[in-house]
Amino acid sequence: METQITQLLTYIIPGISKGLVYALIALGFVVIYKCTGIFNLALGEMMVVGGYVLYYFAVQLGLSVWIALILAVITVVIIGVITNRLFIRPLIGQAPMTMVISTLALGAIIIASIILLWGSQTLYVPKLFPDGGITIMGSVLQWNYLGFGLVSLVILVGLLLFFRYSRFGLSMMAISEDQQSAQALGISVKNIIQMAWILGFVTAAIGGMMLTSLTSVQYGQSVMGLIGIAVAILGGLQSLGGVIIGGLIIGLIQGLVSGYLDPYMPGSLQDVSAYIVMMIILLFRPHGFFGWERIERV
Amino acid sequence: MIQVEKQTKIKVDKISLSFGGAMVLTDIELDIKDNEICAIIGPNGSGKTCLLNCISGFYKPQQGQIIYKGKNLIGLPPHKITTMGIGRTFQNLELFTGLSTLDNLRAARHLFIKSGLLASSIYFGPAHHEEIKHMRVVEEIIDFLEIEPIRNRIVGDLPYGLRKRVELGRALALEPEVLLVDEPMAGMNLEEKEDLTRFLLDIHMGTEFGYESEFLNRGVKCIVLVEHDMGVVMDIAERITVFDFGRKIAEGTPNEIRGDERVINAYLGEEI
Amino acid sequence: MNNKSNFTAVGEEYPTLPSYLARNYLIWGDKVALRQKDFGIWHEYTWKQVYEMSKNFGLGMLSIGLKKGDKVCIIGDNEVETYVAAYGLYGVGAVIVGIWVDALPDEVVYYLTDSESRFAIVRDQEQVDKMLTIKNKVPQIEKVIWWEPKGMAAPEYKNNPWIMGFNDVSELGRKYDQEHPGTFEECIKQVLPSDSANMYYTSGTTGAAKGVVRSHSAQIYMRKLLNLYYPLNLGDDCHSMIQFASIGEPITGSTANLLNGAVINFPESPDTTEVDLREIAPRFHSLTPRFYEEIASKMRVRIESAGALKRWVFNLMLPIGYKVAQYEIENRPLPVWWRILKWIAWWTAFRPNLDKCGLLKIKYCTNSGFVLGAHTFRFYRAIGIDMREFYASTEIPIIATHVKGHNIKVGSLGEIVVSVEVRLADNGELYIRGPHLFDEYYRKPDKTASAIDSNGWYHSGDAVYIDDDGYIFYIDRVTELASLSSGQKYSPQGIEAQMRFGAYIKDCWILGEGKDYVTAIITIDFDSVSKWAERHHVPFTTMIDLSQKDEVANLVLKDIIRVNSGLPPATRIKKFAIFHKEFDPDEAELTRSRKLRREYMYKKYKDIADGIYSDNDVIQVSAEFSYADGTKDIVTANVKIRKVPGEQE
Amino acid sequence: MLPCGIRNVSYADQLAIIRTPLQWVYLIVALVFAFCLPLFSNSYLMTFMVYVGITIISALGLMLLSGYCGQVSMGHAAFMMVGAFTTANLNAIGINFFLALILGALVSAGVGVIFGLPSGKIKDFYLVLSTIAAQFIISYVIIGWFKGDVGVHIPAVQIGGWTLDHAEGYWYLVLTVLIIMTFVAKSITRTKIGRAFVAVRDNDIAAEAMGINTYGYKLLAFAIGCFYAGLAGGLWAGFINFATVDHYSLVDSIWYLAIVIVGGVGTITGAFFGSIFIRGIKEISYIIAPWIGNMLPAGSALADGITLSLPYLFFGTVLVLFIIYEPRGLAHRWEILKESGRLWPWGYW
Repeated sequence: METQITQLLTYIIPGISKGLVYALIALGFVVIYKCTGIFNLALGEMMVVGGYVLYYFAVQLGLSVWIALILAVITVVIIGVITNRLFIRPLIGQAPMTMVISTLALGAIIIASIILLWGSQTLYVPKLFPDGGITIMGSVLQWNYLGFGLVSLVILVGLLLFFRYSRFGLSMMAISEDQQSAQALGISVKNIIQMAWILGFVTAAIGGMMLTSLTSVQYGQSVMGLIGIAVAILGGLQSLGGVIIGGLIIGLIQGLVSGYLDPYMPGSLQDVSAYIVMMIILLFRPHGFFGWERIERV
Repeated sequence: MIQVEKQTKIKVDKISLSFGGAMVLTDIELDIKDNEICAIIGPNGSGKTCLLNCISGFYKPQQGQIIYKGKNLIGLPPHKITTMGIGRTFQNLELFTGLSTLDNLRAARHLFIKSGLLASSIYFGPAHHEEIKHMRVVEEIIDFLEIEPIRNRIVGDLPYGLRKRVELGRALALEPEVLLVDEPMAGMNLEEKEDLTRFLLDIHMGTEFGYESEFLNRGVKCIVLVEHDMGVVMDIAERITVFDFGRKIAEGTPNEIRGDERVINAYLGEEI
Repeated sequence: MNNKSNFTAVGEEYPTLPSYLARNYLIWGDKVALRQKDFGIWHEYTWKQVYEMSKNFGLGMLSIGLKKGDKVCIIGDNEVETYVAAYGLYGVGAVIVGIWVDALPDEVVYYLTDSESRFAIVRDQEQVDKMLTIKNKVPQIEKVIWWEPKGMAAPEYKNNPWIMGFNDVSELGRKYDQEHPGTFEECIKQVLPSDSANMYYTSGTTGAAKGVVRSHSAQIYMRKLLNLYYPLNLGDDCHSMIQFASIGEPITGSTANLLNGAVINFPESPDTTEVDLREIAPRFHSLTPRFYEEIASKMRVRIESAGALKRWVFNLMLPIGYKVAQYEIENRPLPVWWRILKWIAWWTAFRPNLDKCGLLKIKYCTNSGFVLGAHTFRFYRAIGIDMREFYASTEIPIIATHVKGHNIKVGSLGEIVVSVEVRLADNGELYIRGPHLFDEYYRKPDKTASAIDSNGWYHSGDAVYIDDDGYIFYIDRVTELASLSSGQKYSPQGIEAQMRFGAYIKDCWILGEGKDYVTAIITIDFDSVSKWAERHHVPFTTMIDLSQKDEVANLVLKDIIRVNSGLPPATRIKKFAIFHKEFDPDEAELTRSRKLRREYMYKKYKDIADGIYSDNDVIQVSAEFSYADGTKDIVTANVKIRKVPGEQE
Repeated sequence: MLPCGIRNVSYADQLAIIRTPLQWVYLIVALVFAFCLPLFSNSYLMTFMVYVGITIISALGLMLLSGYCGQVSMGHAAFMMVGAFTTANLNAIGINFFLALILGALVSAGVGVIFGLPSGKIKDFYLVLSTIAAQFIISYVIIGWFKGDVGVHIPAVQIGGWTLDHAEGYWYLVLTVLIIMTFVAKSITRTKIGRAFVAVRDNDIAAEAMGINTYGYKLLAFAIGCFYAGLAGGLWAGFINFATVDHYSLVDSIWYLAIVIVGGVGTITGAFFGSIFIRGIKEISYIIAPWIGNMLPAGSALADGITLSLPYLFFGTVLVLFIIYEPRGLAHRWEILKESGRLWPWGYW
């Protein structure tokens, strides 16, 4: 009995904290979707970029991790501006589908440049938090996990408040409702889109830094970004808050699956579990938990 | 004019429709009779089009039922309803803008082309013969609507008036028993309006142009016309129903409607 | 009379048009006679079918009271029914009176009363309505027969005994035939060569229209003479867009169909003609300069708007074309290297070009009406079309023409055709005599007498000049010749024709009668000019605005200078104005055959006609202007008067 | 625009694709050339051609699914995987290759329908997601249960006594299949079903109003598209004598999507143009990557990265350039050229 709970915890806690990181990444996705109306399929690549940039500052330049982190964030902002100018600006007004495809192209180019700069081998980023942890009911809770959970939670809540109350947040809402009238209100759609894009990029990147510092950084991990999308879908694209719930659910499921199913299944089910969940959601509740479906006007 | 008996074709029975609290239609009761052009008029946003969308299955009223051929249409998917013989046009054109006029009409013949996947993928043989057969039908519709010059033009590039005409033709190609026409005159100049009126009347009476396709000669006996243009409605409709704020406020012959107080109020003394 | 031999050479085994119909039924039964585009595809009618249909219709007409020799008017574009009706009527010995589709009601009334028609065969609702509006003015019309069922289902037509459907008539005919078989064949035998076949109303450039009566033999001789110069074979495709109201119809249509077995093709609808013409690919065109000029400028505009490479190639090849054409015109053998160049030019530029405008299969083009501008003429010959002048009039449809294998004098009307005699009167008027001369002006003996003198000479009223090689040069109508105050004679129409050759010029009105110098009032071709304006970023709002732009003026000026270069200095254009609207037949500014109606124009636009000679350089012109939907209103515009540089007044 | 003087005297004429003798000549010449290709080309080129051929077959499927019916799929490679492994596994248990091939295609079609199910409720991006999910779930299942982890070997394909263990031989197999499948695709697009697809793509509301069961046709599109994919997958495995998950990754799915876009959405020719173009680019990047690598300082990250990154780089740039400058794809450009040629020497008609 005792052991079972400990076991459960060891699966749940990482699940939760991972979930929160996912939520962070998903937030980046949702922000961009709400403002530009496009699915940003380069999310994963943005995420990975975070990891590599962090690696650059922390390892290649050998700065202390937290300074590296800050520098990394700044760098990412710059990258965000550039990519926005190169890929998003020229395509504003295009059919949504073409925008999505162009994000694919963006992803490919990011990957290409990553490989050029850092090669293809796996790299290791120093841990942000000290090893070890506290022991609750016999199970050791890694500082890392707790830390990440906390950090992401803070950022998430911060951002949510920002969106709810700041001028930018409100005008962003306005745009997501109706571009024309937003423009009529004197909101510069271009700027908002740029802001959103950068924000999305940064949140995704931060998520990436954390994940990578948990494990390691390799461009192949960009597929994890898709989990972020799954989370977003689960939460519902119209709601920013939904991502937290979505993140937690996915995280928990992954944790539990890794614990209780993988031993008895070939392959690693925990990687796909997110997609299975997404599939189910798409089948039965496409607009997610907190989203709402549009009525087709004929 | 020989008198034909007018039994009910579609019975709209106390339907109510609301979008998230906003009542769009309330307790609409309406008998759409055979062998007549029945017009539905009313100010903008009075729910005329919504009713059509309910009949053709795009909206699902929360209450009431729509009886057609002894079946309740509510809940059936639109394509089923079309198959049952209810064709329609749309207020804001819903054409296959990427296709030519010809292909738009051919797409509408979908219901009547039987050849399945296998036949289609072999093409030569049954599928080919069917294509030929239906080309003739489509061409007759083109001839009827006098759109020969734009036969091979991409519909997306056509001027508004012609698009409307193509859409009417497309609805006609469904060989419907009931034809729902949604604001055909909107945004038309005088000439185009006259043409369309002529076409509608010809459709109703049935053409005598010596076409091969029976349904064109027979015509569509039951036409529901949602229209804003009073002049046209008064000219061609035999029975008029007036909507206002999602309620039916009057029903009767053109003359009765002209005199009706509530109608005049609804239109704020607009010239009727 | 050395012509007799020529007659016999021509031969006359079948004396009347219907007899040819019967012959074709026998010898070409299953060959295609007519081809009509309908429902998007071409439907073919064999001679058997055409004969049957004509028979039924003809007999149908008999059974509703038509008598031999009655006049029947036909109003409608050329379609299978038009020809079936015509052949049926020929068969039963009726006389066909053609009337232009766009004739105004009053004109129709005049034609019907003047020709004493008893029946009217019309195409569609529009024409039926026209007839209904004038019903009480034409009491002698017993029935109006329509063949296009569009819109005729309405009770007001159905229940009107005056109006009848084409098919119903044919149905009656079918019954009639069953009751008395062989009647139609009998009727055909009854028809005599001397009987009248057609009546054409000469467009009223001078006075009231006169009905020109032409007998069967006249029509047949006309075709046989044509065949000597423009033979057509069985199955050659023709496109007859000229209505029965004009002598052009038998030239391009019915007689070619009946005598030569050429296939007449009918487009789907007037709006699709341009497209359908490419599918028809006719072998023979006989048009007026106006049409040739329109086609030519169409080609030029579309090539102008093409990419650099296309333009470069075409403009590179065009000179070769001209050079080769020169050889042919002078009837000199073509040197080998020029043959090679010709071949290259043909395949790289001219063939594709002709392919686009549907002239690829053309054997010969004949131009009649009046002389085709030398530029246009050479242009056509250059791009590989055997263009030839063709001097004709309704009264005597073929007088002179260019002959293949002889040298071609550009600007002349060609040589006198066999079996036609001519004589020049003292005033330069041409007198003509020939087997295909018309019989009379219907019910106008005085007019007839003044036209055909006692010894059979027809006074053409054309001032011509015949050179030593026997080539005829057209000067103008004797009445139309204008002279400046200096007494210098000049031909307004000649200059106008030259002007119209310009790609951007639609019409031109030359003034100068009794004045010191010649001036021109020009209307631009809105389509091509507006395209040009877009390409050159010249902003404009309306036709009126566009017409007064200086850029446009310079565009037109090029053509004026071109034309001037070909004129004696005394009669050159010194001033011009670009008119703010196009001249329009519906406003009676042009005749149905699109000739200017000078007197009328002078009355209507007196202010500018005089103003252009005054010193003020802007003149306000107000004119009635009719929109597409028929509503009219008065449009006033300021028209700028411009001087032609380098021409002192 | 047909040459002047060609008339449709029947609707058969109007519907015919080939109207002039010249067009017949073109077609026959093209076919003869294709069949004689092995005679005058080395095995490297033939190998490339075989890949191109198979790619085209697969692309045709995606073209029908995404290009015509508008159901964008980013799991196309996964469906090829299904085909490949079904074929391989069945072949391994002794079923004739060709039978296995067909079965593989059918199975893949079935799987396609399953992952097409959400298309009833969801559109565009959402559907893309469900197909991405398909990509991962399928590969998971195959790795887990169908020897995906180790891969499956396929013995060289035999027709009668003839062993197709070389590109030249296999080319004929691929070519035949390609011709048949192209004909089928073309036929589908010019009949009822094709029109229904386009109707669903252009305007699903109108499609419903025309009595077209949109959901049904979406599923049908998935079935057909994935049938093509399965066929291609099987052929692929048969050619390299081995079925492995590595050849059918998400990246490959994206490549296929790129093929459709670069080729030209909604055109059969587009599948050809796209496949040849994209395959060509990949090949070129493989050829020049080491060459560039040698010019860079040996051992540096750049040097070893270039080989890997170049395809990505090309892919990204090409795709974005096409989306910005040629959004309607090569086929459209080709049509414009052809039309301009036919209009010679005119600018417009």
